[in-house]
Amino acid sequence: MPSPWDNIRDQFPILDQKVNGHPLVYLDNAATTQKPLAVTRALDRFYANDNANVHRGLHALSMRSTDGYEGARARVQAFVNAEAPEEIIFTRGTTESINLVAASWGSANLRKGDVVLLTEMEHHSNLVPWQMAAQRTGATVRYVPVTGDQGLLDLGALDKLLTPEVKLFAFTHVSNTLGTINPAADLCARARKLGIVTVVDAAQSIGHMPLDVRAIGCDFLAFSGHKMASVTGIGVLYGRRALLDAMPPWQGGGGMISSVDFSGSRWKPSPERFEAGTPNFADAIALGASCDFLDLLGREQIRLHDGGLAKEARDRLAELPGIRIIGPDGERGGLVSFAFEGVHAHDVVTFADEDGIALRGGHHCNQPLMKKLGLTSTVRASFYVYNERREIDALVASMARTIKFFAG
Amino acid sequence: MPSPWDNIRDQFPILDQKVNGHPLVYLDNAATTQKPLAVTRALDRFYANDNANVHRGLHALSMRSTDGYEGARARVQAFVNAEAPEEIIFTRGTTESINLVAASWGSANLRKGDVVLLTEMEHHSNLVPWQMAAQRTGATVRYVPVTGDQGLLDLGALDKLLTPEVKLFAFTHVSNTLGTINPAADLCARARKLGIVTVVDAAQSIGHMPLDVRAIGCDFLAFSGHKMASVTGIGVLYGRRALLDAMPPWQGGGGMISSVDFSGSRWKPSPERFEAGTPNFADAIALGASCDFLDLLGREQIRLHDGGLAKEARDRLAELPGIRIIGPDGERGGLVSFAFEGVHAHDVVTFADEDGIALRGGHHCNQPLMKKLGLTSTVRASFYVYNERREIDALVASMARTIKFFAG
Amino acid sequence: MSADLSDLYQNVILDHNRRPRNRGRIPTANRSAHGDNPSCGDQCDVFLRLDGDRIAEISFDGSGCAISQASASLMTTQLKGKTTAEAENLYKEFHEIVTTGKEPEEISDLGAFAGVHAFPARIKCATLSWHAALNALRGDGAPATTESHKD
Amino acid sequence: MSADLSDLYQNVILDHNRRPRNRGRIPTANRSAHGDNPSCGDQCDVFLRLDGDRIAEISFDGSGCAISQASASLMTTQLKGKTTAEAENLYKEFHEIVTTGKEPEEISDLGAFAGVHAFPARIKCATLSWHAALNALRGDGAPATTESHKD
Ligand SMILES: Cc1ncc(COP(=O)(O)O)c(C=O)c1O
Ligand SMILES: Cc1ncc(COP(=O)(O)O)c(C=O)c1O
Repeated sequence: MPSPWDNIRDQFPILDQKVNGHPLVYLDNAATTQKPLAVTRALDRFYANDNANVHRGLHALSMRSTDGYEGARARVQAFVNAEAPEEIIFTRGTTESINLVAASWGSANLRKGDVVLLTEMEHHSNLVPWQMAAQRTGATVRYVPVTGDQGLLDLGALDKLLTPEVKLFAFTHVSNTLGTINPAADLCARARKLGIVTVVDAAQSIGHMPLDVRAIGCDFLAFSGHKMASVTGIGVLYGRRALLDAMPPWQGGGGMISSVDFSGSRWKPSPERFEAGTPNFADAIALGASCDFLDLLGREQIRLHDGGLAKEARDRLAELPGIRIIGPDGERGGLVSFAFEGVHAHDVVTFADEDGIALRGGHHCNQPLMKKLGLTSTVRASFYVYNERREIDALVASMARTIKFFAG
Repeated sequence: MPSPWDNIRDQFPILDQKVNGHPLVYLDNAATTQKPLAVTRALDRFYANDNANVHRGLHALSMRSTDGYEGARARVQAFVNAEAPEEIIFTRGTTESINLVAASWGSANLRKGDVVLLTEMEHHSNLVPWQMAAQRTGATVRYVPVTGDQGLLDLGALDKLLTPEVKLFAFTHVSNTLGTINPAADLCARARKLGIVTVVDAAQSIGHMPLDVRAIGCDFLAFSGHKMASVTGIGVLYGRRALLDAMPPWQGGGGMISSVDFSGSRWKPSPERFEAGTPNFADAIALGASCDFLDLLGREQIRLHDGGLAKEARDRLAELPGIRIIGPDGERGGLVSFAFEGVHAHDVVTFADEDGIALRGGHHCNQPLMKKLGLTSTVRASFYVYNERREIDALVASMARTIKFFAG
Repeated sequence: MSADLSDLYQNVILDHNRRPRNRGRIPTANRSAHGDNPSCGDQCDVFLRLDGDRIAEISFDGSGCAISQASASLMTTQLKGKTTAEAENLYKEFHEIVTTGKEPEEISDLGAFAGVHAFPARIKCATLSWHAALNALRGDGAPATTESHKD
Repeated sequence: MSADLSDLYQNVILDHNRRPRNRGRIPTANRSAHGDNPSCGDQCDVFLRLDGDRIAEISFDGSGCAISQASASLMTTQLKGKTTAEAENLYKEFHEIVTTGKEPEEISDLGAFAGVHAFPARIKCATLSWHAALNALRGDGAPATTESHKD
């Protein structure tokens, strides 16, 4: 039987190009993934057949649009195994999802003296919104430490940090810099025992492995479409309904109010309460198509594929002179970060680009972690469903050439 | 010489379909417009060739993406004649743009006793965010009255309402219910004389007529891509740079901070300060293509076309028995709203849909205005560049059939 | 007119829409509830006088499309004299009719609403007044809104 | 290596990157400024001792790519002994070199940076230390950031 993996690169025409005379090797998937034809064509089909504003519309196109949009919500619900479609709020991406929780839940629940617990490995998008919420409310932010270059959470320290002042614990599922996969279900269970609300940043896990919000047991979970084979501009906040229904709206506007007069307004329940204005319904429909695409490949197979490539890249890079590899020796997400003695990450990335290889170099929106590791930047190679072993060969050869050049 | 208007419907394949056995007559453009191939193909091309995350990327695709995204910003800057690209902030749409100003400028500048002045014809998206900001800050919201079914602003009352407590005046450029075109430059001039900050909701004007922020003289201006021949999920906040640079960020996350450590953050200047997380760069590039498309048609010609159809529809509908037409007799934007004695708008829209005609019926996110006019809903027909005279014939015939049916 | 549309706007419905029964507020009401359909702007108030467990009098007021007005009017004629349990059962039947198009088991004017099922966006219009009535009966006086239950 | 890339990483640049001149903080500095390039994370501190209007001593410290480090190092060698006006002019020349690729009028090591113009994303790397130095000279001590000026 033919497998959807067989001709997978045919789904991604962008990969079939040369960069600086070399076949493109796209290893910047943790920043954003490429989009399969199955997704871009779903978007085209929508614009060519059904486009109209959703809700409140009684004509044929508007009903089709609404069905498509609400169908996408139900598709995402199934994809993460939420209990109800009302638990799925469409946002622009992970960052907006976390800001929504920090602003809405935060303003209603955080007080002076409260603590928001984060970890030292959070992306700025799961760090800055909490610092801002803390500043507004008088709460304090504390951090679960990361243990050295292995980049694991210090679980011993965690239990000491889970004090009664802690009202919320937000952590990343997979670190975008370290590749660490955090034990999300265990972390949520520890927090839940103490009545602490949990927020999981699933930006780097959602597209790469099976994910089930009920198995994880989190209260909120945030992710971006563009990192899971979908288009830019669409993302999701999952929230447990009981919490969502108790939260005040964040943005105001059309579609989220149940009645307005010149003196004030009443709100609709979730998800409408949190989706002010015309939603990005076309891209939500594309996100539904991405869910189909990933399920067809099989999310467990994706986990093995991406994690396998990352592990292999890690092991082969480790043989290079002067390299420092960050993150766990054991299981890791689909990425590997490293630094070379005496060569800055940006020079490495520029040299790799000459070889047609797309890498990311920098602080990866993770400055505090970088400081802790005594680094200003790393090089990161990150993998997705279309990457192949031979691309690791190209990566390792390019790195060897670069360090040789700078060693002079 | 061939005109881009000649075969304009070929740019919109969605129009070439039957609905309930009749050729589709799409007259719901004030809710959302259709997208020309020039725009959807620009989007496809981007995903098929250049897609990568913007900023911080040193590889070829990332540089192309960044150039495309910043190029779109410069394109929008030229489209509205802003002074600098830093004055263009990409958002999801009008609603998010207004929420940004209400949250950021509002929190920094509104105090107890201050007044936010709106008009009675504001869309919920330019009403609810201010009610929420007022509630947070202790400010009060006041409204410039609308004069009866003609739907003009009471300019005499305005001068009395522009008192020293007024800190901000937000108004719509074109009413989405009345079709009224407000004298934006004059309104801004009156406010500016008193040092009052102005916000213009350009959702219904940007795609339909020439628009120049410097000629209008506003401090902020908000619009949505999806109402100007572009895709969903992208919109713009224009802000005068001096104001933007003095405003605190709204959302926190990657891309908007200049440095972060575990204790706090420093912000980048505009526009980055207000674009937390991965922006919707692909749809921003599509928005740039829409600007090209509209400029090719000529915005003054679009104004004449859309306004002309609306005026003609108005005059012909006025002959139907029992009709009440809302909005000005004189110049109007590209839409007309009306109500029939004894027939509810939703029944009218359902009957029109049977004839393949897409209309909108309801309160149009304008409940307070509806109450004032003593209506619960109206039917709205709204026009765009691809609409034709014969579609007015179809509209009028369908309306005649419906009232006949309900008159029994 | 297509078969679907004439099923939606049946004579029974048009008649109730043109000449609504039991419209207005009954002065002796001891229960009432408000319902709204925020997406459409439809509004409906239901007033009733409960005598023991039986609906002695019932009326409605509000605004909305022909479907919602006719449904409210017909509902008042159907619920008058019923017990709370009977009313709940009648609503179940009505709900099935409007969502599936199935004709009622016994001949009843409720069957006029079977055509609604072909217009999913209008199901809310047909059920709004029923939600308000049930809320009034349950005595919790909570406003009914068609947004929090999916029909 | 392509012509473009070897133009970017010229020997002068590699040499300054490997053996930076005037690195570290001069204890007698009476002016200093900090610069950062938030998108890259590059950092640069410039210290100088101004004697009247003349730069008597100058040094830098910081971290970043080869281009930024070499540029800072070379800058210190170029600015030492210059007046404020001369420094401003030299920066104008340098800016033109890195943005257009035009060779300097007189033979100068600054010409080594002409290859940068083919890599627009790296222009910020080359100019960061210069911005910090000019801020230090202007004495406003404001941190320089490559985000607020477009290069
Ligand atoms: C006048 C006006 N303002 C604001 C909006 C809100 O725009 P959006 O829903 O795209 O945010 C609309 C359209 O719905 C409108 O017509
Ligand atoms: C772990 C993590 N969290 C959050 C984000 C932010 O996602 P977005 O930029 O799509 O909002 C990213 C990606 O940049 C990430 O890797």
